[in-house]
Amino acid sequence: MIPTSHYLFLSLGLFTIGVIGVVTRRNVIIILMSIELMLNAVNINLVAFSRLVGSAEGHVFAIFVITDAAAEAAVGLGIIIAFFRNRETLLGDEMDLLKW
Amino acid sequence: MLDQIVFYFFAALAVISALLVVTRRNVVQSAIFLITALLATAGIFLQLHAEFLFIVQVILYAGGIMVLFVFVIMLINLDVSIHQVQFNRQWWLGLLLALVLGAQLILAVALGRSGLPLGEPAPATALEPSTQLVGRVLFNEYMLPFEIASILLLVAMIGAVVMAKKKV
Amino acid sequence: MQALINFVISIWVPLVCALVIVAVLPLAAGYIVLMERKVMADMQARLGPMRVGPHGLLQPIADAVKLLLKEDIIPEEADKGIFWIAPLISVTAGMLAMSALAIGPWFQIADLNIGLLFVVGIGALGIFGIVLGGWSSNSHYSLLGALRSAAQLVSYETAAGMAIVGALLLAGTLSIREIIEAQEDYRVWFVFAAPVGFFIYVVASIAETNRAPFDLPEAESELVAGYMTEYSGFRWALYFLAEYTNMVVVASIATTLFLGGWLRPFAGSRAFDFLDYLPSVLMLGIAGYCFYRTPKQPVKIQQMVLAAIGASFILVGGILAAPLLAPAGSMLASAKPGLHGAFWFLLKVVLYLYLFMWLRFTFPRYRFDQLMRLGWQFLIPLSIVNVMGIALALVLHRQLGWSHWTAFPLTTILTLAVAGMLGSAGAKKDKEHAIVGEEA
Amino acid sequence: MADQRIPFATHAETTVLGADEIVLNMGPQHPSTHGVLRVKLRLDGEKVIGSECVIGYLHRGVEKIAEHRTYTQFAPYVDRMDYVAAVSNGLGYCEAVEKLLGAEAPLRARVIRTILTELQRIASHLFWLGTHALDIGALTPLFYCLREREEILKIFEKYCGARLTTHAFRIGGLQYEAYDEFEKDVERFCTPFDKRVDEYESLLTGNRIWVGRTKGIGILTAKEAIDYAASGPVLRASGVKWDIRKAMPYAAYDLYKFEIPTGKNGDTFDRYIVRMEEMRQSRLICLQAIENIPAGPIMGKVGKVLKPPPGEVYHAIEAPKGELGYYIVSDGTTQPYRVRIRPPSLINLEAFDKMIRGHLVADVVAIIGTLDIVLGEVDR
Repeated sequence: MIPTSHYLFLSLGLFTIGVIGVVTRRNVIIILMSIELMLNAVNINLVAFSRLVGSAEGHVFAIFVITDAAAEAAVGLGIIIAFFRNRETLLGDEMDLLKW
Repeated sequence: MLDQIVFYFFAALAVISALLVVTRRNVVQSAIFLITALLATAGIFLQLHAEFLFIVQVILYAGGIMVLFVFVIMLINLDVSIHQVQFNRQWWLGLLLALVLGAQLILAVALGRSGLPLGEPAPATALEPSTQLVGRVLFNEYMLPFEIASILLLVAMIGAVVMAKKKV
Repeated sequence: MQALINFVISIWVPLVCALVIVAVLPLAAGYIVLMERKVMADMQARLGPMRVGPHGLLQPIADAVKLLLKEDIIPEEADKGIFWIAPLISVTAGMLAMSALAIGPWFQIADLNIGLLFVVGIGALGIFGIVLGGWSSNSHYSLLGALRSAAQLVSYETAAGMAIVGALLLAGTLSIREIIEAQEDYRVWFVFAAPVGFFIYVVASIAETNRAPFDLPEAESELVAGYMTEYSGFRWALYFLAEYTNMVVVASIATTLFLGGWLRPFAGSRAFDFLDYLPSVLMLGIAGYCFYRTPKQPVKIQQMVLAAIGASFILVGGILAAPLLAPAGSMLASAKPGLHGAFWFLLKVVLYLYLFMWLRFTFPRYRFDQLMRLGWQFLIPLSIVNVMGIALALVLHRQLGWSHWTAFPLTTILTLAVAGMLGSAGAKKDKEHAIVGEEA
Repeated sequence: MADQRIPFATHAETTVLGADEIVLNMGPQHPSTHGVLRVKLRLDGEKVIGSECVIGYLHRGVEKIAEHRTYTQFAPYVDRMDYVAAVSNGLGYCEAVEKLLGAEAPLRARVIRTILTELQRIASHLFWLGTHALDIGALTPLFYCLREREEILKIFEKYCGARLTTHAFRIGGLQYEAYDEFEKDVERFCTPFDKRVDEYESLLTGNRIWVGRTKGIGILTAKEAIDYAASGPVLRASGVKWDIRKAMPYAAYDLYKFEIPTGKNGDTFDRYIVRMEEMRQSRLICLQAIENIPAGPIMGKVGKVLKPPPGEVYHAIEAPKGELGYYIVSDGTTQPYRVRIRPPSLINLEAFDKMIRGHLVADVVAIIGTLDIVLGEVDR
């Protein structure tokens, strides 16, 4: 049916698109969303390999990745709200001060 | 046959939505397409017989994280940001480097074919991890990482609360 | 060729079921609305809809026609695409969730091994329809309603999820069929094994479906109509449909998890076998009432409609009675679990919905901070304690060999004690809050 | 505070002031501002830090109209002020003009006036209870309340032909004699009515949500209430035992025994309890009054054309909403020189800003409801 490499290609396609989003966009929320996209691409890989190898460990790692993504989204959005409150902007390239 | 239709449909949906996520001007639309991409990924999980992961993806990613995203987007006034320049100054360099990275990854997969049976479909006898199996592995072999993950979530929760509080 | 036939067969049954759901659900939702209006009228010393059809029985159809024909207004400043698609998201999520539910052992589209999680998870996606609809309307009332809705759903989803976990611990499976079979094996519905969990689920499910007393997202005295403020015509009807679909979904989850699904009351004991006749008797009773009312209808056509309805109830009663009257072992007799299961399931769902309506017309509305406090400071801790209590009971029962009758009541009492503590602590906080409000 | 005027809300009805402050415009077309009240709220998140009521959307110049009508012609206009309690309005006006004329209505007329006014008080409180409960989200009490109110309106209809704007009284007495079954109708309404009030209380008083929504909300201390010149149940809920029916008896109130219910904390819950108790007391007054309606004429000697001597008079009655006062200046002609009306709703509404500060947006509707305002009266 579907060769494992197709999953890998899909995954790397999504990953690359995520990278493009992170390095080219200015809006921090979209950057954060692109990161989610990258994490998601990794999950496809993990699950596809898990099926290839025949063990549940890929699934377990995918769950950890999702956990991580949740934590990252929560903190990231918290930072964005704090940032927006102080600077009234959402542009990533204006985030150029380490301390306000 | 059905398998292939499902896979290629969801794969195309995921890629197209992902492209729209990084190119849309309006953040809300980006978020909608990200949700679509995540749901398409969930569909691929289902096609891979990872049912538990499918539902985790739907509940946690689409139902939890993305609600948070949409919530924050709506809290923050967006009218200004739509009219700003969307891509930063080094966008061409970034794009170039990202494409190079993509090419490298393709190369890696191509080279990896020799070591692993990537070209063929997964063996039909491959086990189909059920919810029970995932649970068993998660709570036996990966008990410590699981606990660490829960502490990570706790820390993230506290961090998010502190960050988002009005006056620190 | 053979493969093709197999393919078609494996797919057409679910497909037909799905079509039935899509076709019947709007009608069912319409009649739930009628039921709600009748219940409301009854509680408020009124008659409710009486004009369209005998006793207003055709009102849902008239309403549907009216809503279809109404102009679909899209505000000038709205984000058109999202405004257009948002109600569809809500409805789709609700209907998808229906697909994994089992209305009796016969009527189920797919028995997934993650069945219940699927229902809960997909159902929760409906929130995007609400949030996006509220946002795209470009109106403050809509946006506030949408934000409230999102916050409320996320908060109460946690409590509902933990309540479900409690029952799942008892069942030991996620498959809907196996959950109900587990209740058959236990000889007791989970509502009696985990009453606190059921209570938490009732409260949380009301909050999740945005029903009174938790209907803040659409509180008409504060936010006009919440996220639906700018919607009209059929798009508005879709939101309504989504809301009622969600009600059916949560009622079905509660029925499956706590109320024994399609099981008859006292399914295990033969002494209560006479209950098998209840479905047919009930149907015949309704038919009898229809015929009793028929001569009192003012118009000939209404008399005919009512008589037809009575006749169809007799027919349904006959179908339900047939397996009982047929000789044992015949094919007809073996149809009993399927038909009667569907009856009991639907009866329980309707009773659960009646509970929703009863609460709606009795209680005033919570304030948003009170709602959040109830969710986070009472229900969520209580649901965690509830899970621990059920786990403790299972340990006592399975590892230490205690009987059901001691283990479960004991842990229930423990959980209730914790609930009392939480409640009194919450009351104290309420008082403090009131004083703060006074100073400010 | 007057020095912190809130800027008008913009087209989008909301203005971002500071980082977290917004102005939210409630009304004039909002389901729970009881008509056309417009409230501009200054919000910090969901917390109200300031408010301003914009009134006048229903202004019809009632006071000005009075200057171009004869005393008799003006009487129906006052019914349109507090249209939920038209009988009380009419009573106040008729008695004020009688005072100006130096005439008094005969005892029989005064007793019937008392009965009708107390029934009107019950009707007004019932309507308040229903809408107030509806604002807070309880749907059902409204219909029960309207059911009882309907019976009162039926009595009015039988008496004078109108249900809402009754114009039941005339200057100098009554135009219509009480109809034959008047006492019986009133009795039939009053006898089971206390059970009905208990029924409403069983729906609301003990309900945790209701208590949570009303206790501690919109507190007005006794001193503040007096400072704001609040009157009626709003004043009494703050613990001030002041009721014009007792303090300066008019009509036939001095003949009957009744209590003045008062509250302690002056919060929304106390105002609710006070009004519930007032309904019971009004019922008692009605029952006492119908026992013995004295015989006699129903119209005093005031003449066909009313020409009061030059002078001025202030007469206040205890309307359902509070002190309803008429200040009438006569220049000796058939038309009043000036009529100034003290509407209880308007004066009670002044305290709104004090009551709402520090509470949440959802409490706005509770507090507007508890003030029991009628915009027809606020704007006149």
